[in-house]
Amino acid sequence: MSATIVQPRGSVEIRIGANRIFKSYGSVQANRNVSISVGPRQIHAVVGENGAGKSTLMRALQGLETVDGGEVIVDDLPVRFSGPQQAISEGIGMVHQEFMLAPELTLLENLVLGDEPTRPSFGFLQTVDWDVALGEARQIGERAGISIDWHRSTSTAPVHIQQYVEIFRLLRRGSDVLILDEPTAVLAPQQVEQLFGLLRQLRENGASIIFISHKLQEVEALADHVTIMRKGETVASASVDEMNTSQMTRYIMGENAKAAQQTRGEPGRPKDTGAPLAKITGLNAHTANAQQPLYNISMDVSCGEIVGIAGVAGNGQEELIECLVGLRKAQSGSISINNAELYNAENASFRAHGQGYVSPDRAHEGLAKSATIEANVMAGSQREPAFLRGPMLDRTAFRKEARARLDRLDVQYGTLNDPVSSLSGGNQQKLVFARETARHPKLLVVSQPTRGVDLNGIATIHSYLLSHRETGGSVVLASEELDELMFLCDRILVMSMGRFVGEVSRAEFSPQKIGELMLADPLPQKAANG
Amino acid sequence: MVDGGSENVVAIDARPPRWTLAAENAMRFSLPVLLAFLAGAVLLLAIGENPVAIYQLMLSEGFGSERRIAATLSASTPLLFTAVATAVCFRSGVFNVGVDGAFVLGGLGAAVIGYALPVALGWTIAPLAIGSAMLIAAFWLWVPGVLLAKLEVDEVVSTLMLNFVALGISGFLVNSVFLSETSGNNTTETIHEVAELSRLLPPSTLHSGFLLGLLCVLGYAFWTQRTPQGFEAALVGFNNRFARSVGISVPGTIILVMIISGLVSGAGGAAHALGQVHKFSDGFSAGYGFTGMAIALLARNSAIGILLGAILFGALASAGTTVQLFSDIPLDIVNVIEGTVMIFAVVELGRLTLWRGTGQ
Amino acid sequence: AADVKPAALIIAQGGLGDGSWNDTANAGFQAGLTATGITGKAIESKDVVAQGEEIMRRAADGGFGLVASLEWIHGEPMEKLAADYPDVNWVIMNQTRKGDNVASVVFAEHQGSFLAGALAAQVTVDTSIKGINEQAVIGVIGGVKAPGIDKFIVGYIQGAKAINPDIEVKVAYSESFGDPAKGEQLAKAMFNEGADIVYQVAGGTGIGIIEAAKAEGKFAIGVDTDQDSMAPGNVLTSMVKRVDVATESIIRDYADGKFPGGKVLQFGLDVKGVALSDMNHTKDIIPETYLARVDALKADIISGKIEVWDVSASGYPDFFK
Amino acid sequence: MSDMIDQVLASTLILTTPILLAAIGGLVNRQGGIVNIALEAKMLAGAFVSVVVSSATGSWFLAVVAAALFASLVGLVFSLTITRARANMIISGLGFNVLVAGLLGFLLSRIYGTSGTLRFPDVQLLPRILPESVSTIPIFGEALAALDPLTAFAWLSVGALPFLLANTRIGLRLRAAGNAAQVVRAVGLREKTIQDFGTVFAGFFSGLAGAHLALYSIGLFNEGLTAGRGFIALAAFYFARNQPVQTAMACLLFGLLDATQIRLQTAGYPPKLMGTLPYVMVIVSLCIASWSQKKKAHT
Ligand SMILES: Nc1ncnc2c1ncn2[C@@H]1O[C@H](COP(=O)(O)OP(=O)(O)OP(=O)(O)O)[C@@H](O)[C@H]1O
Ligand SMILES: Nc1ncnc2c1ncn2[C@@H]1O[C@H](COP(=O)(O)OP(=O)(O)OP(=O)(O)O)[C@@H](O)[C@H]1O
Ligand SMILES: [Mg+2]
Ligand SMILES: [Mg+2]
Repeated sequence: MSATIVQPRGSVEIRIGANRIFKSYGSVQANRNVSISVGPRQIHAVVGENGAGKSTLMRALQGLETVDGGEVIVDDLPVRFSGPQQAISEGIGMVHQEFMLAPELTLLENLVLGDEPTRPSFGFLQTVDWDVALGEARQIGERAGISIDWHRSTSTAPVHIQQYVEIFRLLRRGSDVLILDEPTAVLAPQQVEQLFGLLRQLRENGASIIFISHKLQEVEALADHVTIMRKGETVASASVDEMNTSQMTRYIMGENAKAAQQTRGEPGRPKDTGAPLAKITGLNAHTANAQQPLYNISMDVSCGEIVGIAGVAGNGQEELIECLVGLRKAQSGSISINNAELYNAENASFRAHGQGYVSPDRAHEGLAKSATIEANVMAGSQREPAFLRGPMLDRTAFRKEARARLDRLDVQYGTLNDPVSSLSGGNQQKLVFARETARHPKLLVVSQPTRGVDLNGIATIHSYLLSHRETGGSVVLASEELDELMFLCDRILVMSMGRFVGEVSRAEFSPQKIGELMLADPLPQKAANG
Repeated sequence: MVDGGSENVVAIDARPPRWTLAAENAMRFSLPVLLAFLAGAVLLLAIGENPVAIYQLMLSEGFGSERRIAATLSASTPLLFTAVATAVCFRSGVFNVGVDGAFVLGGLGAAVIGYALPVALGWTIAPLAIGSAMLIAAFWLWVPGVLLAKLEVDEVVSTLMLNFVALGISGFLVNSVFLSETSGNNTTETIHEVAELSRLLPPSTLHSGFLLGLLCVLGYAFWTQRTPQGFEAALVGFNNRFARSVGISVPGTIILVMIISGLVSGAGGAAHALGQVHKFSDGFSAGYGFTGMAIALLARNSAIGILLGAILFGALASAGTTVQLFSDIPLDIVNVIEGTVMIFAVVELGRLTLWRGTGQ
Repeated sequence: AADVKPAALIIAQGGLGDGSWNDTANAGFQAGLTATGITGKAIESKDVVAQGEEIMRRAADGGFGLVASLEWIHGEPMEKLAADYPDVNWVIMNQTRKGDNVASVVFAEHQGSFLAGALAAQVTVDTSIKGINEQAVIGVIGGVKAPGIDKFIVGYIQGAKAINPDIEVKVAYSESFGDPAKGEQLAKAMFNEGADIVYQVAGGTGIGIIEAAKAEGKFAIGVDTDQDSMAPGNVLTSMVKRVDVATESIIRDYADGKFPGGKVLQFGLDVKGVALSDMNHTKDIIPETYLARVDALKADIISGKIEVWDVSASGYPDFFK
Repeated sequence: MSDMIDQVLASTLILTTPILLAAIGGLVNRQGGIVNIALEAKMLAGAFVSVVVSSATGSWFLAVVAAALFASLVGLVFSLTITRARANMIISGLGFNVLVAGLLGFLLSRIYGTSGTLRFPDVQLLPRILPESVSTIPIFGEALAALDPLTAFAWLSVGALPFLLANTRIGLRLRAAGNAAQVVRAVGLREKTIQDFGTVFAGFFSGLAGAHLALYSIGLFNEGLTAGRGFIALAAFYFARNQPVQTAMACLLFGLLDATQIRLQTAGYPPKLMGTLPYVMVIVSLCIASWSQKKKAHT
């Protein structure tokens, strides 16, 4: 473990930086006079609300974006990148928020893509030398302490493995500047620790790491230095020792800082109707493209409670939620809402029986990105009698309702005809809530409601969920944020390997207890399931 | 099945777009056309013709008199149907390129009914023929619709292939069972006179099928802007995962738009058979389905764009032919212009990034 | 003839370049124009079926004095137009249309094909000719299956059967008029099945059929124009159809003010509208008696003693469905 | 009888070659993420150039190379409309088919004063690789005797292609570009240029296909020469889900259908319906593939 993975480049003050960068997209000033400097052997966190301009800055550093003004600095000197190739050759590599791996290639193919070792074949042909590639891959994995089945198809590899492959790809190409855009968003706590271990090791070896996160604890735990952005500007930059999380929060939020912590009432007495509102019994699902099949899932949800679903990512939570909203077919079992049997019914039937659904994948499922705000907030209501005149849509009523919905959740928008992609992330998520709660659903199924949402947005969403519960509504809430679950839920069900491995009531909530359950092995011995 | 992507943001909204948007749409429509004519002009110059004079001639052949306008509208009639039939699907992200085959089979069905039913049925023959043609064509496109919706069989390939199959089947039928005894060619009998669609501006061949085509365009506009199904179809086109997660049946929508597309294609084939050709014969469709596709793209699925596009291509077809009477311009010029319009219609000129795309 | 109004020729489906019908007619048309000095245009359309009526009307409106169409389907609308424009002269092919100002031109392809069949049927069993086997098997390849093509094929079969009622005539269609590669393979297959003479009725595809005959040392029979020299010695004969003569002579008559309005111009064997070629490259290897037999049959057809089935007039005969 | 098998084999081999060449190009293109509907246009352009060059130089080899290069150029222009100008590939492809046919027609009539068919003197045809005497070998003799350089090249390419796609740099990058273009961009490669390579490759092979059609035996250009073979090629690699060897088998099958057409016609199958068989087969095979995949997914 002592071998170096990166080669430090001489001794410079600023390994990578930016000086007075300006960048606008049309009327949006994404970066205004932004400066940052990152030295060798430094982990530099960049934090800020959604839309603060972090990713834009990173893209500029990577040569993916031509800036309107200012300059990128490499090794103390200003440079002008003509494209990402140039940045890569300067040792600057980026792991994007969305994974940049070709799913149909093997992990090894993805690792070497763009810089393949070659050897002559048949005397005239240069072909990729897979032996050399595999040797390099094994070595690099070994140094980082991860063993990877390199011949595995990427689409079937676990998420954290994919992320490592991306980082290794950069290291293999000699990058000693790593830009990681929200790398922890998809990782389980243990995996985050493992990643941090690797990053610290890289820092020891001289790397410069830029790390974007919305989680300030992570910043405190990992980073040496933090730069805070707000509304396209850098508003503060300091050593992490000099700044605690509440100071960071103040910079991030600016004047609007709400009391981030809210008070939460005791669980309202579940509205006592005898039968539970939703009842799932003996659900089994194992379609081939599911990451994790479901085994014998049973649960009840009463009126007026928030039930949390916890688990390390990829242990079946996603599949369970999809079964619960009619977006995935199961093989056996029963799902009923209000005594109506809805097993394997379509999403529309679930909705008809009073269900709303907030998808974890806002970009691809929660919203139609290029459609108008009106279409997004009204989708699904087009057949409600209130908006119909005979067989026709009543456009006036439709638009009136759209405005009312947006106003109810205080969504900031331009006009109804703007594309929904013109909204900031938080406002997009509020729009999803505005749509899903408009019909006063009895049961809200909510997954990752605050992923990538800024603090103000989180506060609005949390208080909405709580008020929903106060008025007798129920919520099934899946989240990877343990804090969020513990703050909102009346009880938490923990999943591991597609099974429920335990239930924790509010009184017993503690990260330790839930964390233990999350890592529990529900099988007596390692069963053969692959 | 592809998501509609970022191209048409305002498809849902019926309100007149802001003027910038209107200007942009006008640009998007006219720029490809202008460029195509420019390409034609280069060729004309190359052969020593004066493009200005030729285009002037084409303009007057297309729109120079009431008769020429009527001829243009007559040539645009089948295109109204095929463009609407295409747009209905494209708008929902269903890349149906099989309108031509459906048009042909519908036309054959209508022609056969038009001559085979007893003449005593009188005026009822025409609606019967149109209705049957619509059913035949709807069934024809229902097949790839179901294959896409239920089995995820790529609709581009299936509909492209079905065009060849439709041509084969109709070619076989018109040469065997439905072959006219007295014909020196592969044609059916001529339909009964009572079954013919009336002519609007005699002596021009412009017939009431044109009105039916306009009705289709209007119906399409209405359907897209004013009905829940039209709204749902647009959402499916934007993002089918999203549509599914808000309770819209994606397979149902796919099948629905394919059926509508078939109904419109069939009506088009019937109108062409009953109003224009008065029989079915080899060469019944001069690639109307493909021209309709170019029009739908040029129009970015808007109803008004479809109307303008159909008239434009109708004019190109009618003027491009008769212009040969008064000049030495070969028909190939028209092909070049048409091919170029097709290509430029889908090229995003505004975002042309030559050697290095920054990409988003 | 400078004061004569211009003439228009509307090209049929398949367009110019089909190597057959449209091209030959246009050649005659152009020759006629050159000879008479009148102006004229050949018009192609991508949508010749549906737009025929508009095109013809435009020509009539546009000051053309003669409008001829090569497209079969234009016959019906032309009859109406001829009534609307009595001062314009109209020409239609392969069908008879009413009107004092309409000339109908009819070719007896079936008659010419009959003679080709009769010749082939005699040759195919004469093993003294190089490349000929003893089997009584010959072939014919059509471009597409359509009455206009089957008119040739039926005549050919009838002619062959007139010589030898038991002869086998293999029939195939290439489904294209411009696919020589396929024509070649089809012909090879026919040769392989025992046919030694293949009649091509497939326009551009036929080039491949003649190539195949050359390559295999067998025989092809050409069509439309004299194709004997395309593969000297391997084209037994060609069924020459003088569409060019027809169009040229009509233009000449029109220029001279003698337009044959209201008449049906029969281009049959009698007027050499159709005929077998001179067989410059093969007449030495074909026994005299065979040619004499063909001549006798020709005389019988002209005299009406033999009637050859015309698919385009009478539909399909029982022996060919 | 055995004579007949000989002949069918030889015919099949020869009729397969142009489809196979075009399909090889199309499948590589498709692996790179572009569905090439314009194969037909490029074949036609290649056929035209091959005839002109063969006549002018008297060399079949130069003719073939020129055809491939010119068709590559057409492929490049086509590719640029898709990769740089973001044209919809299906429509652009159909547009190119119309455009190229129009331009060639225009050339023919304006420069060569002819229409439809272009005949040139002294066109040198493709040679046969093996001596005439091989035709005496039973069963395969005829096919071997018919073997020309392009047919041999096509089959060699089929053999080499799986290896090349898996093991060459460009093969890997092409597959990556077809699978996830943004990834290719993120690792610093120009995904558009890689895709352009795929389309140029398709152009190159379609050009060869056109040259084979024109120069195998007839030695002339005809507007209808390609006769929809570009679409049959498309059908073939869709049928075979982009796998080189399976694609070649599909092409052979379609070639066999063509070669046996006479026999099938004589057996009473209507030619028009027979012609639809490849297309029907593609649809059926796509259905079966999807259906079995679905079934697999549910067990
Ligand atoms: N390609 C683009 N076109 C138009 N506007 C853009 C584009 N990229 C970013 N923006 C806008 O620029 C601003 C800054 O965006 P950026 O992605 O840099 O924010 P961020 O800080 O990374 O936010 P998040 O935390 O949500 O990732 C936002 O208002 C965004 O909408
Ligand atoms: N290093 C690796 N390279 C490739 N595949 C791996 C690797 N480690 C685990 N896998 C595969 O991932 C699957 C799950 O493995 P494992 O149980 O180790 O992951 P986990 O961490 O428990 O799950 P999760 O993906 O939810 O984090 C197994 O099928 C295993 O083959
Ligand atoms: Mg970001
Ligand atoms: Mg014989």
